[in-house]
Amino acid sequence: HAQRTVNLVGWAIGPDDPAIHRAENLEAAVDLMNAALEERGADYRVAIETDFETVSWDDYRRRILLGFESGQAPDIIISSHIDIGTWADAGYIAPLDDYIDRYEAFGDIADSLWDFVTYKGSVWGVPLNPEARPFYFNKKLLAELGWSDEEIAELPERVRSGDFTWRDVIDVSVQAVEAGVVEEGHGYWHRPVNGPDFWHTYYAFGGRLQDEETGQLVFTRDAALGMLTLYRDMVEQGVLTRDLINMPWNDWHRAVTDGRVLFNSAGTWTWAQWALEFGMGFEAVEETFGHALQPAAEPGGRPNTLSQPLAHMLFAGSENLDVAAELLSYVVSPELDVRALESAHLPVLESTRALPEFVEDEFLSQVVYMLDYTTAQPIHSGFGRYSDVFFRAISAVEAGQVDPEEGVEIVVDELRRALGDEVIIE
Amino acid sequence: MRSGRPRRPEAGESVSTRRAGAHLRTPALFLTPAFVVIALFFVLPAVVTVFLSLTDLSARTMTNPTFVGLANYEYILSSRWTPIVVRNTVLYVTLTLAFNVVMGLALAVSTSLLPDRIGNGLRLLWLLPRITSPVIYVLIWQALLAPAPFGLVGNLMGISRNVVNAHPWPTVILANGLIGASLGMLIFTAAIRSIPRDLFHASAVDGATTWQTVRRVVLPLMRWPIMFVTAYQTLSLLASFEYILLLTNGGPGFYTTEVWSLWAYKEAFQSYVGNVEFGLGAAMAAVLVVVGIVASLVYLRVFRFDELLSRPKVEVN
Amino acid sequence: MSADVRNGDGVPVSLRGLAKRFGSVEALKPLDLDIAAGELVAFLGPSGCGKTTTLLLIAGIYKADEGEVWFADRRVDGLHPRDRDVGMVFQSYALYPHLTLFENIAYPLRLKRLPDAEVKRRVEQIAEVLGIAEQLGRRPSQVSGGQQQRAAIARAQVKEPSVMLLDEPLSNLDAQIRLQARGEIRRLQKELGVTSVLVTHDQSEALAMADRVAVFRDGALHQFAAPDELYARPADAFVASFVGFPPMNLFEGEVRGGEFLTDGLRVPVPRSWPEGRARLGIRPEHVRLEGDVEGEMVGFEPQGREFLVNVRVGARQLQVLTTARPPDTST
Amino acid sequence: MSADVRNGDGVPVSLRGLAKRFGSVEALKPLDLDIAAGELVAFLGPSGCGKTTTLLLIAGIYKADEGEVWFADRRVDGLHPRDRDVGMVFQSYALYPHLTLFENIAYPLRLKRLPDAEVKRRVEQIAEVLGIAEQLGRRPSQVSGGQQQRAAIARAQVKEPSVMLLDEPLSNLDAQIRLQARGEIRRLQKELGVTSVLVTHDQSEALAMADRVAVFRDGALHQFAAPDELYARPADAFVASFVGFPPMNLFEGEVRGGEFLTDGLRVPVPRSWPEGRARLGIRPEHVRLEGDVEGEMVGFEPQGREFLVNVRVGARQLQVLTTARPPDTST
Amino acid sequence: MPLRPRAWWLVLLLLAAITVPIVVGYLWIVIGSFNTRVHGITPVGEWTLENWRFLGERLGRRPSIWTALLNTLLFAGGVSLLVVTVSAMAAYAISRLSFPGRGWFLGLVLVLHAFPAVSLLIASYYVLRVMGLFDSLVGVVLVMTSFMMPFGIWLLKGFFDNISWEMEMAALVVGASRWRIFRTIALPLVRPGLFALAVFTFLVAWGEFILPYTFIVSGRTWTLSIYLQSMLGDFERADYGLVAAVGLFYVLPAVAVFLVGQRYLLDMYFGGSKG
Ligand SMILES: Nc1ncnc2c1ncn2[C@@H]1O[C@H](COP(=O)(O)OP(=O)(O)OP(=O)(O)O)[C@@H](O)[C@H]1O
Ligand SMILES: Nc1ncnc2c1ncn2[C@@H]1O[C@H](COP(=O)(O)OP(=O)(O)OP(=O)(O)O)[C@@H](O)[C@H]1O
Ligand SMILES: [Mg+2]
Ligand SMILES: [Mg+2]
Repeated sequence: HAQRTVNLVGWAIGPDDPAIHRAENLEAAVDLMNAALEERGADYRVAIETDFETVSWDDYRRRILLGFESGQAPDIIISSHIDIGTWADAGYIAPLDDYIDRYEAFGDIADSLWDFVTYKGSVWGVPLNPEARPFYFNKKLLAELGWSDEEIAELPERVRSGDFTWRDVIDVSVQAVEAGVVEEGHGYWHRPVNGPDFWHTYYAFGGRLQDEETGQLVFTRDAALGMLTLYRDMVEQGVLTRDLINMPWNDWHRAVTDGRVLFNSAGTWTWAQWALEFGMGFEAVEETFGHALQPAAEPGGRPNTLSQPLAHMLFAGSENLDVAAELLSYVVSPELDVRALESAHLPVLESTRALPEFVEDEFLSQVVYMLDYTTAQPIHSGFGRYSDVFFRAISAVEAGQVDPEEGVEIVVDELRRALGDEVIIE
Repeated sequence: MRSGRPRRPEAGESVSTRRAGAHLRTPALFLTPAFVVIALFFVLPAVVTVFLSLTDLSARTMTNPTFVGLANYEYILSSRWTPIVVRNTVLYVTLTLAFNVVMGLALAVSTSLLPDRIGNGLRLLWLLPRITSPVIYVLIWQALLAPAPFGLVGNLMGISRNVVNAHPWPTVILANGLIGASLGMLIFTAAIRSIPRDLFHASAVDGATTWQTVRRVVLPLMRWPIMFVTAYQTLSLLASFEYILLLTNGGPGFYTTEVWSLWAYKEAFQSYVGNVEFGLGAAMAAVLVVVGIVASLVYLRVFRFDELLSRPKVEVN
Repeated sequence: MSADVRNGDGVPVSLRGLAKRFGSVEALKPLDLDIAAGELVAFLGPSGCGKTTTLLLIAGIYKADEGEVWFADRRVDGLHPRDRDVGMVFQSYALYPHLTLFENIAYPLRLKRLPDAEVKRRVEQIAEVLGIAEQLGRRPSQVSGGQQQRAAIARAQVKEPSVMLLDEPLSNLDAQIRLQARGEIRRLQKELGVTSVLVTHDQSEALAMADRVAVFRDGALHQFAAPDELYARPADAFVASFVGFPPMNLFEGEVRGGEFLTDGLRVPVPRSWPEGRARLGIRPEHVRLEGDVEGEMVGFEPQGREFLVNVRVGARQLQVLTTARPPDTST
Repeated sequence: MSADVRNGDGVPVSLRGLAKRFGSVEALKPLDLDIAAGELVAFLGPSGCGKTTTLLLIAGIYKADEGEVWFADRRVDGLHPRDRDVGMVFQSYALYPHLTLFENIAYPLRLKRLPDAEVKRRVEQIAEVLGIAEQLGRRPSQVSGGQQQRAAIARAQVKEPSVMLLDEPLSNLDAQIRLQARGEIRRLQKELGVTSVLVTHDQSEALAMADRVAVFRDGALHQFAAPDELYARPADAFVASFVGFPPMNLFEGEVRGGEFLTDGLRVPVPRSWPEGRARLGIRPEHVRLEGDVEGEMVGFEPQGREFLVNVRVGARQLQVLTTARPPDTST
Repeated sequence: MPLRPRAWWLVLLLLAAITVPIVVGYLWIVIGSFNTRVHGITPVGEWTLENWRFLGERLGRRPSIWTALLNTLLFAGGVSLLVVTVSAMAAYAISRLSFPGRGWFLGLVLVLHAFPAVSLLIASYYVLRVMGLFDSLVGVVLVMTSFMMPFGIWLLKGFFDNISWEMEMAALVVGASRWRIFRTIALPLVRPGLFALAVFTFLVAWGEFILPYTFIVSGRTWTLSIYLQSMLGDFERADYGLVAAVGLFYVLPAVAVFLVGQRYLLDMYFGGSKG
């Protein structure tokens, strides 16, 4: 009897080798699904053509958008969960609620992750590759500063308990600079370009980004002021170099792996990067760096981290929506999910956490607790602008162009102008 | 000798009407491809852009944008950054242009004074920035300007800061200037080579040193090329932002080195999340188009480019 | 001499009230001119007098502002140049530098899409006639000026046009070759019987080659006559001074009692001449340095076999051509 | 005639073994030449013979490969052109297109940083002399060729150089203006007494203007003599054929028994000539169309006051210049 | 320039001095492609050929670099050919044909250059879509052509201006149409200009990234610029040694084209002739 082949197209994005599994898992899922189809005696088989993108997010999103618009978008798109807001609003992606119910495989996904892909009461994506963004400290430098091994070993716990705060980061850094352990401006480094890492600190200062009820964006003046003041103080006290913003990533990592920076905020994937790409090797990384949650703002405050998982989304205009959705149910199988480890991301399935590969990965099994402290960025189409304005303010404060108060006022102004009643200023 | 035979108007009539038709057919044939390209890829997009600028088109509303009138323009006007960005744009265009033209001239003249082989070699070196991919070119800059111990400049001058951040404007202008200089260099060199040898000989015999010949003969003769490069580069620079985007991304701080086209690009194309404001970006692009058109019209008049057109010596087509 | 032209393929050419202006410049004032079939007419005149303009009007490159051009009974103004059946040779030769002489000459035939064999036959034939058969494979830059000029003629001639237009075809040639080329062009033109117009500002060329010469100045025709008539009976002072080399001596004066009188100079003239103010022209070769006139030699130029002597007689200067070496040649 | 030059500001110029090659082309073979102070010497020769090269060597534009250039007792090779005190007029005039005629002429003076008033005085003076005072405010492209040429001379002359070099200054001019310009240049040169070298490939120009003429071919000097000597006693066949117009008739043949014999032609020659193979040159104007020789007229050209007739005698062609109109002028 | 000053080596010294930064920059990238770590321009890491492995193997899912090279050659070559063709025709008309509005047209062409290409991207997208050229190489080549056309017309107009009118007249009287003259006489005579424009356009198209990347969504036409960009995504992990090597590889063909085309580039004269 005649057998149809349903041809799907899937796009994924990520840095080469470590993330290639995002595309390869789609292909592997096709084999799983075809086996199941054969068993089931279905009259069709599935094929997929994947495109794995390694250029910038901007370019990737623009291409997707034009694809959506012209009807030439792929059936399955892997992108950041925060894209859901815009694309769902525009009707480009399909709600997945029915499918989530239909295939029990999805039930294995950790409950906390569904929040990331839920927007306006519907689920729009199947999450993958969540991560945590740890606060790293250089153990060797701390030792140089006179910290005992115990003191160093206790640090993550002190952070977790809210005992070691951002203010302490400044104090220790100032000591380190004074003691000549690190150069001036090399006490604490955040990421050099715009990105999600700033929000955990904003949250730490009590900031809110989105109103649960209305879905509107929220800007918390005090939190922003606290955060900007923190950075201003860091720059003024020689903890954070005022040239940090716009530094090429390469130089950033080089400085960190050369042991010239005491504290930094980065991601779980950075761990592998330092070991492999910056030539340290896992052993040296292990010896050099310790990781903790991002500190709290006040003693006793809640430390946190931030996660920005990716999501599989389905093009609403796809002719094979059902087949594509079914394929996703095969992607969420533990043997595929576990490949997230390759890029130092965390698995999404509960059952994957039991697999030996995961248990044997010391680093990831050590940081997985962070998911309990995780925060997320809002799913809102105005958030890009919001984030841009805020980042510019950070840059301006660190460069000494404005003081934190002015910075906050400018942000408020800009947000009102750009987003109108889509943003609540509190 | 006059024949005195009366003219035959009928013949003349029919002949001249046929001629008039044929007369325009040939230019039309030659210009059609250019016209099609212009219509499809300049006029139409410009019109579409103006139209889009009156809508709230964004990634979210792409399927059903709504008409918002001049709201986007009001938004631009009401922005506190508009004056700064305008000032930046003027600064960027004039300084880079000046660097381009002066450096282009200096390079063209000086390489022309050297033996051909050496001159060609130097010109190739100066062309390298233009033919190198922008990302690589910026990579080089960042590398050389990085803080010690990575950056050469930092190492040599003992600056521990990242020079791009410490001196954003000189960096932006130099980085763009080096690229633009090569266009001027090529065109000016070609212009120098087209000056008859006799003029150089005459000038030498008249008692001029090489420098005097350059100043009194060569430079004045480069009027057209200089004007062309000035006009062309002004427009190129108005629309260019790639290197600023990669070098400073408009920073550091609030809009320190942000120029209009970069602003427009960011509004229309760059966003941390999926939503981008095409409508607003289109309004900004439309402003740029208008500025560019005005600038080129001014150049056309001031530089009297119409003098470059001479009456064709063949009157039939 | 216009009597003995052969009526080959040539057609009579008739210009009727032909005129052309460029902006405010009247390049050609309304001109009537009839050229017989097979005749070679020279347009002679100083630079800027409208010779080329007239030629280009005939060829159809310029559009006339007024007037008509007739080739026999065909009115051609209004026709595209390619429909007029003319051949043209330019001062610069205008050979195509990227083509060999063969392809240059073949160009008009290729346009007619003649078969290759036919093209080859005709190009080789005309090249043979003009003595450039050996050079056909070369580019214009690889042959001498004289050969280029012949190639240009060949190209104009190869499609056997009924009218041939030559714009200063010889002026870029060295003096030695020029002489030879004159003869060749004249011979070819006679052989083929093609009606020809030759533009030149060199009076010796016009006189040597043309059946009739049209003398222009400032866009107006001054005289149209056979060479010997032009030389012997110039229509006006301009023609008199322009034709003949070294130029004629011209004096303003008065005819009285069988003599022409001007400052310090008196010349006997036929009694029949009317008395009163007049202009007298004397050719330098008709003056002999003898007799009782007192003069001072103010200039002296050896011309090879002759000497051109500038003599001041009273307030007048007189140019004299003589074979005798003057007694003292110091200024 | 070189005897009567005035010793004005001119200096004697002496070339000693001067030579120049471009790659494999020997543009100038080692040349010795002495030019007297105030003398006007013409360099004559066909295109590419090295005339311009020699001039540019004297000016200092080219560096000599060998040899020396002396201006009086100053050795100048090795000096920059600006230190040689020469003026030069180029064939293309090389006027600066962006400057008015005034500024063109003033250019050498401005370079010397003369005060404005002095510049104005001197420019206007020389412009007056050369008759271009009216045009001083115009650009080169706005004046006629003749005026451009005069401006070029003025520019070369204004700084009163001790040596003046003129590279075909007349070749771009119309025949009529050329004649006038010859006289002007000659007059100016004599007045100022500046040592001058005039390059030309027009023998009539060289003969008419120069005190002495140097005839070149292929980078080598063939003869250096006064014009009449050059005409009357050419040093070799090349000079003989190159000097004189129409060119001399040259025959290969044999002298035997007081006669020169060649195909179908016998010419009586002085008994004193040695017997054997020889070449005989006869100028066209020295042949008379009379006597018992049988010939066929194969070409005929009116030249205004004379006729150039091409006669075939046996296998030879002979050019004859005659004032008599031949009996039948049809070919 | 004739009349080289005696002190030309001084000029050379000066020029060399200001050229040092460029040389140093490219030295850095050359060293960087062969060494694991560079401080300033001093290699402090190990020497390696590892960064050049892309010559022999495929990196990740990218095609072979040679495929990308071939695509880029085709793309740049195609754009170059089209720009030359369209510009030559228009420039010929402006320079040589008599029709009303010639000056206006030349002005218009300069004005066109004022249209900021990238800002019109979205608008161009709509146009391409309406024409059915979105997602096709043809569309991208056309848009690219339109960017380079103003330059091309100005450049070639100057060249056509310099063709002797007599050559054109000579062809006209022997029966050629203007189109025929254009093809058989004018184009060959401005060949240096065509080459100059072709080389220049080629070099520009060689570096183009945004257009081919954005306007071709299904499947992928890998050009070298996309290949290079794909190694530089914003994932904090660019392998700079590899990027340097690819960057060098990328610039080499352009250098070769420049070297071959330099003598034409140095003949592109924008004075135009008057008269
Ligand atoms: N295309 C043109 N545009 C404007 N003026 C022109 C044009 N062609 C000729 N003229 C003017 O018309 C007049 C006659 O020019 P034409 O070329 O016919 O002279 P000519 O007799 O051929 O001169 P020459 O001997 O210098 O070639 C001149 O004043 C010239 O400047
Ligand atoms: N700069 C140069 N480079 C190479 N060869 C040259 C150069 N200048 C002249 N020549 C060659 O040297 C020879 C003599 O040239 P020159 O210009 O002196 O001749 P000329 O007598 O002035 O000729 P013309 O009458 O054509 O001006 C020629 O063969 C020429 O090709
Ligand atoms: Mg003319
Ligand atoms: Mg010469």
